[in-house]
Amino acid sequence: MTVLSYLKALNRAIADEMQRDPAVCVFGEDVRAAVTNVTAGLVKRFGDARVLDMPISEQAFTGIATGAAMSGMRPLIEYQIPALLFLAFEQIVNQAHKFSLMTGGQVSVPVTYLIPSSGSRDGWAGQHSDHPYSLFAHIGVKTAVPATPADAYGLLATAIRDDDPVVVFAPAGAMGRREDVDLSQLAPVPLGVGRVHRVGTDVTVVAIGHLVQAALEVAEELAETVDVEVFDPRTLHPFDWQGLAESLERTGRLVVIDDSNRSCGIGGEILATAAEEMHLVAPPKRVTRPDGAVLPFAEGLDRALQPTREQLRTAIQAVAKNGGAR
Amino acid sequence: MTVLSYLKALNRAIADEMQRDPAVCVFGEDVRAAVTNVTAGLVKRFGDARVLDMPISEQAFTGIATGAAMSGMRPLIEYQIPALLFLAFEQIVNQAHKFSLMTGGQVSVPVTYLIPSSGSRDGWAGQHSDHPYSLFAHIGVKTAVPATPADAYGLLATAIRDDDPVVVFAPAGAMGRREDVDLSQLAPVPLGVGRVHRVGTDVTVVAIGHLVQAALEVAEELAETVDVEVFDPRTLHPFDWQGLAESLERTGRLVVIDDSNRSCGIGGEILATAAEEMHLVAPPKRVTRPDGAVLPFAEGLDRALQPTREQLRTAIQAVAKNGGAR
Amino acid sequence: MADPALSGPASPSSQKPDSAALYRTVRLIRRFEERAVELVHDGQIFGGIHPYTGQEAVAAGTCAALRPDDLITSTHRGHGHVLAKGADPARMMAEIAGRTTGLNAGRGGSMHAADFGIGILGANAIVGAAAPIATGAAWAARCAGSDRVVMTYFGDGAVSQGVVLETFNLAALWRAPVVFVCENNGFATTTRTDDAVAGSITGRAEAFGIPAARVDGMDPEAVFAAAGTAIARARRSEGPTLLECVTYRYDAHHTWEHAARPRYRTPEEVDLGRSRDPLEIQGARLPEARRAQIDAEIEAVLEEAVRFALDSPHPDPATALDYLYADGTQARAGVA
Amino acid sequence: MADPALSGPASPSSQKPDSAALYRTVRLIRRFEERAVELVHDGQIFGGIHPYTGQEAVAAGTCAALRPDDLITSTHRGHGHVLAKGADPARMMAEIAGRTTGLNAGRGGSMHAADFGIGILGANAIVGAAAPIATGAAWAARCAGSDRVVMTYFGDGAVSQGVVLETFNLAALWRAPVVFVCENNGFATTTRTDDAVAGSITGRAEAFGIPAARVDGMDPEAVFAAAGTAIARARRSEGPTLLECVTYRYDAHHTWEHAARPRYRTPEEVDLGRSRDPLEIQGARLPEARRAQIDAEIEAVLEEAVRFALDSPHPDPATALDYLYADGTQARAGVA
Ligand SMILES: Cc1ncc(C[n+]2csc(CCOP(=O)(O)OP(=O)(O)O)c2C)c(N)n1
Ligand SMILES: Cc1ncc(C[n+]2csc(CCOP(=O)(O)OP(=O)(O)O)c2C)c(N)n1
Ligand SMILES: [Mg+2]
Ligand SMILES: [Mg+2]
Repeated sequence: MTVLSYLKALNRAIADEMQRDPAVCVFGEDVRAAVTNVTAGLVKRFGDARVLDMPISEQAFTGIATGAAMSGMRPLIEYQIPALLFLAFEQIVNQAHKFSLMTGGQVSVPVTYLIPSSGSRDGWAGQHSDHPYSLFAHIGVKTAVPATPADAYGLLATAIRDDDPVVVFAPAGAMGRREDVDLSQLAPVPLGVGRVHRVGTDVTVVAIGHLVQAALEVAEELAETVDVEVFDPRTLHPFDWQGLAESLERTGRLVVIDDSNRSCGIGGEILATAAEEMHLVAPPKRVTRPDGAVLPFAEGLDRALQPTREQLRTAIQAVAKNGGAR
Repeated sequence: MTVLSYLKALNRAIADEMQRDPAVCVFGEDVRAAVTNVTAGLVKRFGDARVLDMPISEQAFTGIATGAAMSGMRPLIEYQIPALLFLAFEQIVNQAHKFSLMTGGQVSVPVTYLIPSSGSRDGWAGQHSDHPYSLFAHIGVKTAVPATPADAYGLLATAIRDDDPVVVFAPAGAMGRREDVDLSQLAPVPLGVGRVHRVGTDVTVVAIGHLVQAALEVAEELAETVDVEVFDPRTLHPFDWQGLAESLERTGRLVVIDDSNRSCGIGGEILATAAEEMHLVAPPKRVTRPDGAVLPFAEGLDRALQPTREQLRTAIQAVAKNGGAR
Repeated sequence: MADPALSGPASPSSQKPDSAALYRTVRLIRRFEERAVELVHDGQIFGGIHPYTGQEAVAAGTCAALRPDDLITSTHRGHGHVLAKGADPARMMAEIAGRTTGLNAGRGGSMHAADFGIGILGANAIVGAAAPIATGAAWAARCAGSDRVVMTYFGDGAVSQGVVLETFNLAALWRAPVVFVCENNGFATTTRTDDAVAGSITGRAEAFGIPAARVDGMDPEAVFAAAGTAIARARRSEGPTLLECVTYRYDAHHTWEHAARPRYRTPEEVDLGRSRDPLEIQGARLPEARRAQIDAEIEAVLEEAVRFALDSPHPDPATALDYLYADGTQARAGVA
Repeated sequence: MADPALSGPASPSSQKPDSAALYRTVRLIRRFEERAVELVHDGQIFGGIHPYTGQEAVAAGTCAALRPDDLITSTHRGHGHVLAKGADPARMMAEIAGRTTGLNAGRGGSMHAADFGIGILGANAIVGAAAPIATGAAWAARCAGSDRVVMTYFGDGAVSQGVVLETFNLAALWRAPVVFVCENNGFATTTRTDDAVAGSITGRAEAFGIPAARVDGMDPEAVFAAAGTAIARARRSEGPTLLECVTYRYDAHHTWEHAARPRYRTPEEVDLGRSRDPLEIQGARLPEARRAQIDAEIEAVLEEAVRFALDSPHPDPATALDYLYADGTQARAGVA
């Protein structure tokens, strides 16, 4: 067993895929110097024809990746900041996402968009702290938010191999995670298949990205009184609705913790789908950022707008039978 | 009483606000020639210093509006196509929306973004047929989707007077609506206040934009067996949660019809909030576009991906007591 | 400040123009557009089209200078490019009529017609958006060891779109084998080029070190010559070129104008613009009989194209989500 | 091809430089940044900063040429501009330390410092994004009948950002009273200007008919002179100007580099870059005693600024959503 960090897992997935398939290449700002560390060592190993530093032209290089992908390449784009997706939004949601259908299936666009350190990255303030994965789930671009190093490896590898555009959000809050893994067992993780991190019978907690860890910790804290199941969908689109339904079949109670804005976020989608189609014996709850949240700079303010363990604990207790008392 | 069309109501709201306040100005492509007709007559009446034709530079002119708004102007931007919001996305969601909080309240950004003919406009295919209002509700930009001529007038007037950025989506499916109004009674409509178009006791149907009309027609068709209340939130953010709660207090049953993509759309948000906080005696339902929908060109395919009256009828019957049988 | 090398005759590497073939293409596009406008008026084309009439010399001249394995991207006003690159007029007509036999199986329509099999990477409904896509395809072609060239079309309106200018920079830095063809037809919808473009169109490319030439976009052979030089340069991996083809849009910005009639140019101005006609310019280069023969051929082709299109089936609404994901991932329907 | 008129002496309308005042500003910024970096290392500044060290001549020279009622927008590397425009160093320090007494009440931090009362429309964390905002403010000022000028700063990296190039076009078309100040410090993070910019920076503005000059960005008085000419032109409603101020970033791109130490320039190169120092260049223009007096004053100002900042209260987490909407619209909390 080796200790694998989340960051290193991303790096390893890219390197393994570049090794496996010469069509895989990396685009991004400062990817040769690897300022985010995600692309460390790649230019040395694969050469600068496959690891390309870009000028600060997010729209153009996103579109260039689309054109290259239509022509046999498999570009992975690293965006240094989640908000850069907003600059490239048209090229992703209106171009790359739509080409397959619009051309009647003549072409596919295998591009991976990777956002290391999505969400609050401690002191980067209003324009650098968004966690905009729900936007892509709404548009229907395949969207992954890995929670663990092994899943980071597996989902990123799958994203690169996938024939459609896939956005991979690596939450800032997960980048530091480490886990013991058998490196030879690292493998692609399919999109649309969730993971039950903890089996429980009383309440299903769906946690997104770095909040899986928080959910597991809270579940342990409450273990005496409430038996919490922790479900990580891993990908937001496609979503493992069947996995969620099975969990709710057992528990009938649902809490979601999601570090994106409340209105029209994935937290709401999960509640809505559960309310529409699944077994619920009590009103569900979600713990999210507020509506329209802009993260203020000061540490205490930044923290105050992100979902907390405390809020999760309260929500679980509110949803559990008899308020979680035994 | 005068017959007022939805299109003319938008035009009138802009003209009245320009008349009332010299700070109001209009930016857009071909707004002088008024190719969408929304700005017809404005350049003649108010001069070309206040009605400005833009080069095809959506990012720049959106940012220019922000800067002008910070300096005392109240620009209204017309975007010819919903997808142009994707080009200006960073400037709207990461700049205009965030300046008030980021500056500690030093400045406000009173810009109105108007999208005439949002949604499918018959044969404009994949890149011109989106209805992306849910994205703005998620981000927290104030978002209005008027359903009637009087509301189009009132919400657009309010948006122009509002001190924050407001996006106004005028659905293609509503642009042709007409109604008898007393012109002297036209007035601003507050954001965050819904409207009960039809009072009913059995099922609350929340309909967005042009689908209000569809909901009213279906309600009449079903009147013999189900007494449907039709609730139009009018603005998606802020949302009239209290108005919805009051309606559900009476009916306890909910169906939403929403012409945006299913996952993380406003339809889901309404179901989620109702399930979390409101009185529901049966599982709610929504009728939306499919997940990730890209509207294909051919008429039959385009229609097949938009919510229909037929689907709404079935959903109401499924949600109603005894399947809507009396 | 146009590069004189580019205004001169085509480089030796390019062939002599085939005058008859150029005329044939111009004629095909002209008649295709006229027939398509009729179909719009007859209610056979959902949503209307942006007619290319008047600009045919650009598509004909540039595409004639390409090799069959070269690639193009096109615009909202794309029928001309797609036909000139060799798409089957019948399948193109079927596409804009929304039939299953269309190039895109009726999923794309007028603004998205594509035929990847013959190097047509798609028209595009967003002004300027195809420029980086073309540049990415060009870069990928070179990575694959090919000497293919990509030609990307856009209007005068697109030179104020950020993504196009960003793309100029990247294409220049990478010496991408791409040719930027700007069709300056005097207007972006109702907005005059001069009111929207500070400086010059060629100057915008030159600022990035991209050679640029202003070309008579009404003369197919002049376009062919300039395109030949630009293509040869790209093929030698010397980098991109911009051609500003000065032309004139004869018809409406879009067929909705036929009813709405916005006023932004006078009838006199339109007459003046139409006084130079690529069809006549090129037609005059052929013997009368040859021209008549081609005209007759084209009529037959279009007769057949319209028949084929209108006889073809409409797609089944149950298939509306087909092709959404390349791997067949199923999207949830709009109702549970 | 820089415009010779702009490289020459400042127009008669601009004043003579006040050498001591320029030195004072350079010194203030230098020491502010050094103190701020210390506070970052001490864990007093959440998230770190992009130090402006080495580039002080640009902020000092340009802002000295502005009138107090003129406006600026700034960048992620914005402390220098904000201080040079006249912000209170104590409230600026409090802002980057996230205190309630900060310019933005602790909501903005290093990358968003703003002081609308004295014409600072905000630093901006997105490269290039402030250029149109500045241009809009300039246009609005002219609409209001004022002759205010807006100066907008950005780096060499920003000239490849679409929105900046789109803005050049609009500013030129409208002759907006805006001055574009490009600080070419040789790098965008780790990427060399030459590797990212095809053509030249001045050429990108000139393509839109905007006069541009390359200026010695290490010399406050050279910058002042060039800025004076550009400002005077803008004030006369003759339109925008671009100044490329050639400078050098002495310190890290961002303080994270102090730990991460990515290799993208050699120590020798850094030494060479630091061999011309705006502090020394401007300092040499003053009598030694005057210089020492200013230095002492600045030390006192900064001592007080740091004390003020660190003594100020942290904002109450319960107020985290304050100012989200201008009209006080209440956002729903993250838990019901
Ligand atoms: C980015 C973008 N903005 C606006 C539009 C709406 N629109 C469609 S065509 C057009 C004019 C384009 O002018 P030009 O590029 O000169 O091409 P032309 O129509 O003259 O062929 C506009 C504004 C669009 N499709 N895309
Ligand atoms: C549009 C955008 N892309 C990328 C980034 C990440 N980023 C922050 S600063 C920077 C480099 C900017 O270089 P330059 O414009 O030369 O300014 P400098 O840092 O040298 O002052 C980058 C890439 C960003 N903030 N905005
Ligand atoms: Mg044009
Ligand atoms: Mg720089």
